[in-house]
Amino acid sequence: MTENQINTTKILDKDGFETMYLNMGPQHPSTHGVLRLGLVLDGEVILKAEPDIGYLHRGMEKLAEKRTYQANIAMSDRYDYVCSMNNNFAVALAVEKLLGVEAPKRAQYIRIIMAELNRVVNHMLFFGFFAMDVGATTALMFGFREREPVIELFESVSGARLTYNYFRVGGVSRDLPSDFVEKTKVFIKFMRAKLKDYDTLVTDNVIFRDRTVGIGKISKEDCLAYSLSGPIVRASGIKYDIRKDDTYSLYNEFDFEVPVLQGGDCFDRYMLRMLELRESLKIVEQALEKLEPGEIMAKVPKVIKPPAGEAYVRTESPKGELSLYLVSDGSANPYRLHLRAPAFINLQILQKALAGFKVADVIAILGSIDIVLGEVDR
Amino acid sequence: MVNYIKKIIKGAWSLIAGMGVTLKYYFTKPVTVQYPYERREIAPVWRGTLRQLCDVSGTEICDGCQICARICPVQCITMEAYKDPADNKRKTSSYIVDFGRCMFCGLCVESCPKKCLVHTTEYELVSYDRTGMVLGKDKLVRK
Amino acid sequence: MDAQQYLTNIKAKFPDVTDAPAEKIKDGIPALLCPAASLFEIVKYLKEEGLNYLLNLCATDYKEYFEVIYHLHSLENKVKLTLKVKLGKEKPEVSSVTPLHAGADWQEREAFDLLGINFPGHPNLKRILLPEDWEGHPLRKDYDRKPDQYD
Amino acid sequence: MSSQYGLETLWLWLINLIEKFITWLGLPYIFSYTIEKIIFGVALLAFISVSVLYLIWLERKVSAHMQSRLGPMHVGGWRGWAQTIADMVKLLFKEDIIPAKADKWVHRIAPIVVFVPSLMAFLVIPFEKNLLGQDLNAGILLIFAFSSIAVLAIIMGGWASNNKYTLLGGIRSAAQMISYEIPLVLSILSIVMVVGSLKLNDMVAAQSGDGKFWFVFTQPLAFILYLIAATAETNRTPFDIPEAESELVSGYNTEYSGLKYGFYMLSEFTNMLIVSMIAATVFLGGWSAPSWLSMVPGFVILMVKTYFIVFILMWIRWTFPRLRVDRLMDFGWKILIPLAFLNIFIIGLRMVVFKW
Repeated sequence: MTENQINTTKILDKDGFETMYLNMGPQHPSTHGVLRLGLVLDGEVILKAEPDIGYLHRGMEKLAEKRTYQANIAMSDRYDYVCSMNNNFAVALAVEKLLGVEAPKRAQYIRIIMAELNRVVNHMLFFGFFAMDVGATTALMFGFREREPVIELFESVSGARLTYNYFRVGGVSRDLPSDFVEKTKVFIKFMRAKLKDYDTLVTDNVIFRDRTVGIGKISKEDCLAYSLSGPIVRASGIKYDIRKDDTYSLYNEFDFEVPVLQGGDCFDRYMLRMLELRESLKIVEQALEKLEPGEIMAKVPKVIKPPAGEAYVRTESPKGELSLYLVSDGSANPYRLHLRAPAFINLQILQKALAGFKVADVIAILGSIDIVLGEVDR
Repeated sequence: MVNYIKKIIKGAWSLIAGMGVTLKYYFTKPVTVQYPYERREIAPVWRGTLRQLCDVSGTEICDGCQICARICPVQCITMEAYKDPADNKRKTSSYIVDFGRCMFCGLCVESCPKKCLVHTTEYELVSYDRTGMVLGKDKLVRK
Repeated sequence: MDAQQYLTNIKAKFPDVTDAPAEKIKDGIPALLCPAASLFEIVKYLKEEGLNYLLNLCATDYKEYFEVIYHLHSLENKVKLTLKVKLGKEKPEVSSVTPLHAGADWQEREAFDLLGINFPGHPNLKRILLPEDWEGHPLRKDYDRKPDQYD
Repeated sequence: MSSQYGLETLWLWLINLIEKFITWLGLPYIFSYTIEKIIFGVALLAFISVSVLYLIWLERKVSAHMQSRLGPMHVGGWRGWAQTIADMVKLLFKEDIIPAKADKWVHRIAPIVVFVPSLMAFLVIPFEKNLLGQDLNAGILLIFAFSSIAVLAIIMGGWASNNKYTLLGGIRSAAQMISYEIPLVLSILSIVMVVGSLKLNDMVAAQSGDGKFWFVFTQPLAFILYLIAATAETNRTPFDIPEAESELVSGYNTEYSGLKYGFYMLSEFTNMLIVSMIAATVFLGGWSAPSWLSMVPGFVILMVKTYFIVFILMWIRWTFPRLRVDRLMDFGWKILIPLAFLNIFIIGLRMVVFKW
């Protein structure tokens, strides 16, 4: 935070010349929020990088101890404000585990639809921001444009556009509106058509490939050592998806692929998210088919007081493993709520991945890790 | 050499194809909504500002049970209740919502036992200072 | 190897490891209570045995004592294991696992920052989320926040 | 060829009038010459300012529509036409900040150094046959000479701001603009070889008339090379690394504010206008038009051609990602320059063997 947190003593380059210390962020157009990177540069080449976080620290874990479980779901919207539904999901699952209840089937399907649609939103934004980071401004607008229909779907379901607060302990807060299924099907069709445009505009673009292929390689060993999760690991050749490996909710009923790429560079991380997006659309489609009328809330008491206990509940958020370590002491508020934020842990790799690349690559690598500072700093 | 030229041609083609996409959208209709002049349709379940409903005769339904105030994660609802000696019912003498704090999570509306607290589809909350965001009963109760 | 085998192996190798009270654990992940002194060795042993992925590291203040919780995972065997370390209130200290799991770096710093648990052996142990000059450790139950101008 | 209704007629009539007036006063010719040039200069300045303001608005509109947006819609009524004027007025009233540790004089001079040469280049461009500042016999050379001064200004701005981002931007732009100047000149060189003159009017004359084609058809490679190099010269995406927004915040002009920033922005668009005008003049036949269009003034024809090139430049900008700095150098030195030499070789061979 303060200046002395990053070691600013002069580091010499290999020829013994003085290096330049570049302070990137916290006010910088493409550090995705208030991330600060201390870069030691030799010309444009990075010798050492040290991320500095905490500018957006809101004390979420402390606040959680003073809020009821219901209010904690509302709070969870703010962890990673791009994919609130996935955060809701994690909290709801964790509390349900402590309570020992399970949501009714319809609610579970609705949750999966929402979580996967939110994955689409997240990856759409990733597409936009990543393309923006390497300089293609138009893709950003396209990403936002295609996000809009999903946001509208969420709005029609939950009544809010960003902080949905839709999941409840034991179900979901509202049933789907009557035209939801129809609209979602239309959206899936629309999205698939748009994806072709994206591929021509960005994926196939020779400049884009030039900027991303071979940049920021993360090896399998690093993935394990740094506890990385989500698309980053899968782009490095490890088939690891909590939805499949440690399945939760009703994900085992769905037929979907876990895309895996071997390169581990920025392009593969980008490509993997694009492939994952298509799988998510597939899951939504299947879930819409399986949707049957029924209850949307399990029987839970009005004031939720789970028995004393603890649970570590893992979910696959679009950014990686979003897990909750929840300790209850039998009162209406959680005793301890620890969030294993995927972006927080994934960001650590930056110290290693950046060395040897250029300033322009910093942005590409940072973008390809896909962080949200709200989740990193909590 | 052939491969090299092939690569160049492929690269050039990818650029031209990309330009085709932007040109296509140049001639399609923009999606912008010109906000103050045009407004998009708001979902009926929109979580906007709060309102208290009254029954058909125009009397307030709210009985000041404090549940909404207690469940609010940000403590933006305050109320004072008293027992009306006329009909021996609990009523509120004041009901204040600080919309500067409110995060529109909707927990109060969900928890209201009388179902008299509702969301409106209103989302434009502008005032010159913070006190303008604190709405009392005169604004909140809909006759 | 499945989880049960891991448990028996560890208990054979490290006799002072005991089972954590099972009635509190609701997630079905087997939990072990380790002494702080041998934690590093245990994690090292488990890493060699295949539990090479550190899922999560966090700490909790239980008023009388601190507890540091390690969730380990093996991607091949799909085995999860919880290690718990009880630390005294006076001088909470447990050796850092960062040399084994680079991913523990920031998580340990976070535990240090918010709960004041010391991790000797950590290469760069300083506050991460809060400002350098912050007083106290907010996630401790006895943390007393001084009211400021916003209250 | 040029239309009798053109601006040219008006201009010649005006010159005539001034000359008559000066001779009536009994003063030497130098006075009428000076007055002429001053009038032309003022008119040119007005034209450039207006078109640059318009260009900024156009850029925003084109980019917006390519991104399914609308762009500025409010200021001025129709489609937000007055947006840039409003922005410029706002810039005028902005505080002029000079960083505390900046090299103050260099910081002050840099925006002027960047803006003036880009204006000077307009002096030799023929808007119509006789409607130009000075029909120099080294016209095209003068333009390139002036446009390379801009590099100096960018480095000055980047260095004087005493900011690491601006410094990186300045260094990048020095490397980029110097290496892209070469293919730019080489691509024009093949035209010069064919025309046998550096005068822009001669180049126009070589493309107009029966049996003569625009150089874009006879030398397409040169045109493509010119367009790429010109994009790099004007610091536009995909070659906008000196001001790479997502990397260097705003590059060399990060520390500028108010009117000085306005100068940088204006000069950027002036540069774009000038490279488009050169492209229109050298490759698309300038003010000349086919005989069935003889009713249209040459000035209008030049503008239509210029804006066609401008649109292409904008189109490129809003489609492509940005190149990385080392790849940009690779591209310039390893692809563009060899291709430019190849082009010269082919044209030379064609001239010698086919006498064409």
